[in-house]
Amino acid sequence: MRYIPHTEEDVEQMLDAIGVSGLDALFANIPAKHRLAGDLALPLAASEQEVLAELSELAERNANTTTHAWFLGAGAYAHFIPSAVDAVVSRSEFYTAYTPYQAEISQGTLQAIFEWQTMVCGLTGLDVANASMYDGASAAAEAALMAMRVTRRSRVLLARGLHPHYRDVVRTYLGGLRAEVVDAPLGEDGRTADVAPLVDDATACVVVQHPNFFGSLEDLEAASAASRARGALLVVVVNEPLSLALLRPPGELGADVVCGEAQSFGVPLGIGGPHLGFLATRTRFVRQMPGRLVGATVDSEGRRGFVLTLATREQHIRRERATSNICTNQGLCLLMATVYLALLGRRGLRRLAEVNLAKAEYARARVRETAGLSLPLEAPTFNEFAVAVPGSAEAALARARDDGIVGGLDLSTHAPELGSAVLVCTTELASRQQIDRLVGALAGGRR
Amino acid sequence: MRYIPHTEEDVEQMLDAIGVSGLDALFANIPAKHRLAGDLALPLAASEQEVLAELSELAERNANTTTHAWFLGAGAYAHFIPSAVDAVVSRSEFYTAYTPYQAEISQGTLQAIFEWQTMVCGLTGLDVANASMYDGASAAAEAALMAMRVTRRSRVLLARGLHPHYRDVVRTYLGGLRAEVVDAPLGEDGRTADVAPLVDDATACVVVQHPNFFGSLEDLEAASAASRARGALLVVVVNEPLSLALLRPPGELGADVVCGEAQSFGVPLGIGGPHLGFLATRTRFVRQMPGRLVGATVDSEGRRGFVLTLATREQHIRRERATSNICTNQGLCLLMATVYLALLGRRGLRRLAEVNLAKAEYARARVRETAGLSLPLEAPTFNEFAVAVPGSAEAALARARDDGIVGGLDLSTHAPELGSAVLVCTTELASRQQIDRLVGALAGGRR
Amino acid sequence: MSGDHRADVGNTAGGFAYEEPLLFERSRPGRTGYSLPELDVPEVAPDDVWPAGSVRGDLPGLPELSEVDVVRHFTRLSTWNASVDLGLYPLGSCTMKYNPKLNEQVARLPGFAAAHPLQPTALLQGFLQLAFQLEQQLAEISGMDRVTLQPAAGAQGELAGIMMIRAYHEQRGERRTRVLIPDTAHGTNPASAALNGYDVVAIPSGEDGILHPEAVEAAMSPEVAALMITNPNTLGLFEEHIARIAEIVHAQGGLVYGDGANLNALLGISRPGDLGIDVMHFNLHKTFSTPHGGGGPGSGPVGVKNLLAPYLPVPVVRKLAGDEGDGYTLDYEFPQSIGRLHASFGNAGMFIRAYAYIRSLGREGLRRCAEMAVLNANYLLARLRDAYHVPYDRPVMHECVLSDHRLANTGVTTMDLAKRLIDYGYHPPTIYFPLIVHGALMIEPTESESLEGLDRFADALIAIAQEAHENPELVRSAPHHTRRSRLDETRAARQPVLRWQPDSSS
Amino acid sequence: MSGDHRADVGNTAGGFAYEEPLLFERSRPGRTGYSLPELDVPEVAPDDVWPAGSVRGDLPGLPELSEVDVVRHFTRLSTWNASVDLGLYPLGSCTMKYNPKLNEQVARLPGFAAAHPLQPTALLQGFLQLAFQLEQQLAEISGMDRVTLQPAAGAQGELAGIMMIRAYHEQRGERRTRVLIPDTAHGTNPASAALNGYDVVAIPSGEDGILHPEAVEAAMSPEVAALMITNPNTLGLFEEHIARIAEIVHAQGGLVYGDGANLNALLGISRPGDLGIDVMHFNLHKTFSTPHGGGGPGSGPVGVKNLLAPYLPVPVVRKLAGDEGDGYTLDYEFPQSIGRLHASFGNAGMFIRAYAYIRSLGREGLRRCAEMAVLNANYLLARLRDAYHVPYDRPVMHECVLSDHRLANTGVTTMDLAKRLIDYGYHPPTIYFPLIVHGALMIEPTESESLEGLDRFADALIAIAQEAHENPELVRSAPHHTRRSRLDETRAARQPVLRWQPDSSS
Ligand SMILES: Cc1ncc(COP(=O)(O)O)c(C=O)c1O
Ligand SMILES: Cc1ncc(COP(=O)(O)O)c(C=O)c1O
Repeated sequence: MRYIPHTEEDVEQMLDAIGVSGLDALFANIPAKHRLAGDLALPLAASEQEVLAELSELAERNANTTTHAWFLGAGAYAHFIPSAVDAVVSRSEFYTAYTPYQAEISQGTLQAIFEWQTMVCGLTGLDVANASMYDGASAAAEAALMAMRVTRRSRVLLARGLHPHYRDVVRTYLGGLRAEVVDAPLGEDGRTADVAPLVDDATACVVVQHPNFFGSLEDLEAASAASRARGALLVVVVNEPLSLALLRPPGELGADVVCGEAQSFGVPLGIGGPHLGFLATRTRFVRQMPGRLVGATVDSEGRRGFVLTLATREQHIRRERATSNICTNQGLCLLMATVYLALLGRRGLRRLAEVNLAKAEYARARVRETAGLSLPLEAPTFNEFAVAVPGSAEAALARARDDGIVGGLDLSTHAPELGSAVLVCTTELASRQQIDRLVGALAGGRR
Repeated sequence: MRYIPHTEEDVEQMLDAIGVSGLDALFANIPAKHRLAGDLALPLAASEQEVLAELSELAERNANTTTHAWFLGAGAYAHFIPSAVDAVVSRSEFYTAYTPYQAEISQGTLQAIFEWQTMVCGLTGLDVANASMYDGASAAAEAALMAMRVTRRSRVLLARGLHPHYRDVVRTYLGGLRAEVVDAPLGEDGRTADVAPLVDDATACVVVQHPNFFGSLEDLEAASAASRARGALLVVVVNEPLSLALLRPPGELGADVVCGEAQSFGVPLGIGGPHLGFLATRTRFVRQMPGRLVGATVDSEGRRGFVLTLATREQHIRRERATSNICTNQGLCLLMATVYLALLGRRGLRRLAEVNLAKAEYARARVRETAGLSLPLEAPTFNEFAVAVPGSAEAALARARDDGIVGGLDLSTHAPELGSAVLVCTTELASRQQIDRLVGALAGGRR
Repeated sequence: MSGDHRADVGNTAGGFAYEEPLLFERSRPGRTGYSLPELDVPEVAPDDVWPAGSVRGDLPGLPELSEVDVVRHFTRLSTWNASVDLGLYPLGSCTMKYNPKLNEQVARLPGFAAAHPLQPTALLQGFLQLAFQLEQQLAEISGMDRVTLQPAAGAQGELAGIMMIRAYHEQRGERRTRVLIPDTAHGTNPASAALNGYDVVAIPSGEDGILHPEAVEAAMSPEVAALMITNPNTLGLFEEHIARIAEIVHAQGGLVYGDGANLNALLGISRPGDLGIDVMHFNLHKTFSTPHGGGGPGSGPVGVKNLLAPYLPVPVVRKLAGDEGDGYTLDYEFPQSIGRLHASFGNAGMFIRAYAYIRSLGREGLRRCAEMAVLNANYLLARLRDAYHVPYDRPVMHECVLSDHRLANTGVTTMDLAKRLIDYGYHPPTIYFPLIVHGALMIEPTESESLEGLDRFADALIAIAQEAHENPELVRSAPHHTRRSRLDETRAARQPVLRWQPDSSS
Repeated sequence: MSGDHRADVGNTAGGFAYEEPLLFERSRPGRTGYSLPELDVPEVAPDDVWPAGSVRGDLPGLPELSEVDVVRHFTRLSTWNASVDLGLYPLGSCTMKYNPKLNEQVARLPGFAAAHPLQPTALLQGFLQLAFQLEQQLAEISGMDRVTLQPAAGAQGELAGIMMIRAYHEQRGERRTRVLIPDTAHGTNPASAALNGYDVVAIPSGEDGILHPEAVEAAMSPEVAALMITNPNTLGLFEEHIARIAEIVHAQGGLVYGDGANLNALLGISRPGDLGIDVMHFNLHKTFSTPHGGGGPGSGPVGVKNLLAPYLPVPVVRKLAGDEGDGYTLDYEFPQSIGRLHASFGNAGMFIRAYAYIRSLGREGLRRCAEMAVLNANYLLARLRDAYHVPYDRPVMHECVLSDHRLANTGVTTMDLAKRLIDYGYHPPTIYFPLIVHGALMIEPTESESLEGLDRFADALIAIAQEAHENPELVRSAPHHTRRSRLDETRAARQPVLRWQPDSSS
């Protein structure tokens, strides 16, 4: 067994030292009736060569951004990842380390987290960010729970523009608590309709996504005013954080919590995970925050160093009174994002966002001018938008597929009111020529 | 420019410090007439995304062991490489370091080289091995040069069984010196015919490959006796060193120098390079050896450490009197091989050799029993052998290719005397089923 | 280093660390490590397409560096970490085993790394097959009937499990309010129960460190929805009365949740599903070798008995049968499902690694893994028994727990021992957990460690015990060899500095 | 570390190194880090198919370890190295620039890494196109007419170049016997000439560090086959008289070989081919960013003017034209070729990296690269001029050379300075080369270094110069922070221990 060093001599010697007769004796405390009689019904060990072959064959059977032109986003975005990102996260000092509880021997991980926290604060316009959540969906759920703790209220308003899977997860998380979850409808133009009428004194928070699931930019100031008026918090969920390089930070617009998914920042699509949930808020709510926090301090000689801090919020200290049950988080994905943002930098990220916007605007223009296609929603967008197609969305996407294109998400289940529509995302990976091909395929025109 | 940190402000500040007006001034010493007038006729900078796309497209157009069943060896062998090998050589402390001239800050590289030297000694049965040569061919040439220095003779006997490219390289290297290069013919059975008649008192060395180019195991004792009788050295070239896990070490059989190619030990095929030349000899010849050597020593506190040593043989000290002009060698490939051998270990390597032998014997048996195919050479072999095919070798290989198989090397140019023959290699990557398909294709049978 | 009495201890020698400031302190306006293709569509100014006031001004908090500076920054940071690839990392309860390089390679194949969770199932067959097979493998290993891979980590698995238990009870019209949890339990257990609105009732362990039927009997009632039990428990002891305990809970309509964090000890030896466990989570990042990544990501699949199957999270991967043709599909139609826990399928990248691991070990390897993990823990216990107090001195499973009892008079604490171990070149064990052991040192070597490696580690701990008596100050002021000496955690909490700011003193 | 006056110098802080013995000392019979599929063909005993006495007994020199022990072994070893990714590595003449990660990624694509040199050209078109285009790019950059990629490193490139020069002369029935080489030349120059059977004649450099026409004139004769010249030379100076010198050599039928190791300084600025150079080599591992790999592999393509084209090594990559169709092929039919230098095409993996680099920089980036490299070298010279003696104090190109002249009375040598730099967290510059400078310190920062990085490095060198005067012993006994202190090279050479042996004291 290549992963296990023990030779038979080693085993003998160790059994002697322990003072037992054989390996079975080590399991003497397990009542005989609880021991597995035979072998597990699993195959025998496979060699490295065979395992690689088997997994390569399985991988071959998944379409991906290297085999198809890609316009599918809807919460997981196909962005280019510089090689340096994987080079750094492949440093085994990072990926084979545990949570940095022992600060003196974990400064590398700790400093990187502190850098991430700083970046998230800058992007969101808030004061404090944690060291990751499982994903955007659970981050949204944790934000709702946090708002309930802060306001001591139990009514949560979820915008229809929040990613349907996120909505599901929030409901699941709140399922065990006496909480009321209410929908805030989507307006004609693809933005959340005025929420003011729906917010009441029992409302803990209003949760809106920005840009929302349909790609529309929300009116955060309105949502914030409505929430504030009734003492509710405004939770803004972002699952395409690249947009924050151009958009005014939600924190500036009245958001009390900004959370979501940061996969766009150098984390591979990876069939949906591991991705990178994030959560930021205002200083005054820090003690109600879920998740780990890294803080700066000094060592016994006064030199700056970093440690996990404010742990009294966490399960390993507070147990049933903790702000969350999260323990293992998405540390390595946080590192990917930190390296990614460091590489792009202030200007690089902003330029990348401009490029994504330009691609989308080009695609929207082509859609507008193409017979059979239209834009069902008028709200402004960033790099994603709905396209109404002739016939069924399924058929339209099939046409695209025949041309080697994964054309977007079929919206018919998520938003029947839009008729046959496809949610299309254009990132820097989409070339003009590919966009033209997509438009042609969706319209059903011959190429 | 992502690889160059200078901002315009940096440049200004530095120019000031230097005391020159502009960048051009830095090149004032280059006479105007020697300055390039316009721009280089090269494309503009391409983004990382574009370069990756371009190189991926080029790579796609090369068949390789992941796209075809593989039976082509002839000096470069398709062996499975455990993932841990690349994980280790991807440590930038190894691959972004220079030659370990500054021992105190290069102990990692130095200890690994010392470990490699030890492994090569064990495999070859000799006392001292160097820290790599460019490849097996130049290693053979350096061995011939070394023999000429040792014997002060200038006649070199090259067995026809030496890889034709190696033979070319030896001739090229010796071209500038008053040296005589003579061929030693191949015997009927695929082994070098008795060399005794060809060795004379002017002969510096006899160079034989083992297993030879045709896969045949040579009779080293005979070659050694013949050389010794006239005071010539026996140089044994090995380009499938995996065979040494089963074969009696050439050093035990009278070889004075054993050199060749160690690509088989965890170095990717990589279209022929970088590969890993090696060279080992007896202690008494060490001062005539080419290439770097690492030795053990102690530091000022008596702790064991390693340094480059016996450098008085080398160009940076000896200049025109050096034993070779080699400077940069194949260091990182040496590391790959050291990691590879450490992973397989004593038993693993031997077992792997047995598997290669078993696959070859199975294939040879299938060839024998297949109408239209035969084994033109009777000599014993390891994992490679010639197969006589019906019609032209080219056509036979084309049939294999149609079945997704790279079937081996067309021998018609290298050994016309064999008629239409293909040099076939079977490693652990070749499954029984693939071997059966190959045999079928070479014989021209339908599958 | 000559004259430095602190050098060359344990398996370390003198050395140095490269300093490196924060990214923001290295930043210079105008630098970048990135490049983009020429824009092949018309430029668009956000102001022209967005409502007034939507566009942000400056982008604070992002640095500007060249690629070489970024790579050096993080390469240097990495050298400040301890890691499994550098040495023994005996964190109790964390199962810091070797993370095979093969797993890292296969997880990076474009067919996995560059595929999208929402692409049509027809274009995702390879992954769906892998997920389906992994579920079956985990079910077989654990003796459960069904498995969901969705939870992103153990704690989310606990949450999912408790939610299914709640759904199960509600389905029967019962509103149970309590969850029983032994005092040795990991913090996530009570936290997960509470997050589900349950009141947590702590059950005391017996003298012998394990749970006794009487204790459960006493606390059990129709109010109790479930008992959460970790087996082997966090003292490394097998819960010998598990079956009887399960009977007691079941007798009053409660269910038993099994925390599978310590499953490594039982692989191929004993199956929770055969011991009365109704639902449990797995930590792929512990038992199944996926890397811990400096805090994550992990993966916390949950296995259930058939009685809980209707409540599994959606979507569920199903193998097509009969005239549906071959292949796999995703089912959403489970009216009683607790719903979704993750935006996609969970931490899919970890499924791939765990699958590669299970295939690599095979049934015999998995059993060997448990045997060697238990052998290693017991061997360490034997080596350390004389130097350290062993609160529950009996044969252990995969880990052993020591206490600081014998150091009482030295003024040296468990924390000091931990920090001093760093000077010896070892990451410290888990400390001060489980809570019921005073100054606990919880040591889990895992099967990855060789006999010699264990001996060197034991020698270090024994040497430190001696130092604690002969030179306590040396231990109390440890670590001495690290780039930073002991860090002031109190200050960090009292005056939180949680991000860098241009002016910030930090 | 408090009380340790040697800690926290330069950009380093205290730290420790993990110790690690030799693989052989870790070995235990029966361990392995490898596995093989079940054999699917009949077992064969070598004794049954091979002549008696062909089979070896034991396999000494190979250790036995598990995968985790192997990975830890080499991971620990790696931490004992300095590297470009950890910091400035200012080795003069070696151009230790940043090695882009993109290059490493593309070189590992299976279409490159898993392809075979002898597969039919029809199945190798992607590579042949890349090789062809790289040859053209190098020709354009250097101003040469044709390029061969075959030489595995610079020294083999020199060998190839001199061979072509010999072939050229022999072709005209001339047997020239001498090669002129300036005294500043790198050791490989004379070694390569000698390996070709030429007598080497050293030419003295002028007072100003460059070669003067008179000196060449004086040594030039019909016996001289060639002059080998490095430009910029190893003092970092541009050979201003290069054109005149070339004329002198050409006038008597000789040819001029250009050592391109320092080409980084001229990219897009000046082309050797326009300065009278007839043949030159490139070091892809210097100028074109391929990693040095701890000593190699490198790649040393050679560019020639048309007059030497007939002698290029075979095979030659040719673009098909006309009715041959598209694509590329390999030509072998060059009767006057010097033949082969490599078993295959050379170090192909480096072609891929260099190609990716040239595409990434583009024409403007290449020029920027030369400009910043020269700017950096001159900036360092400006910063260091006061603290160190500058033997040839004039504007330099890509590197600058200092001497130990000012330290004469301190007893501190250049070697000591180099070792002390290690304590400051820097790899030392090239030392004692070029030979004509006493106690030379040859510093090449490359364009990869930022202004602040250069300042920190200059501060370190200045601080050390001061230490040399105020506390010479501290410098003489350096390094103090490394896992090993100064190593005894004399002992290593006097009592060579070149491999591990079971009994060996080493
Ligand atoms: C016993 C036990 N239960 C549960 C958990 C929580 O698992 P995770 O960290 O994957 O959320 C852990 C992890 O430390 C644990 O040790
Ligand atoms: C000036 C000069 N010439 C030639 C060489 C030899 O090149 P290589 O090491 O690639 O053989 C070097 C390398 O150090 C050099 O600096």
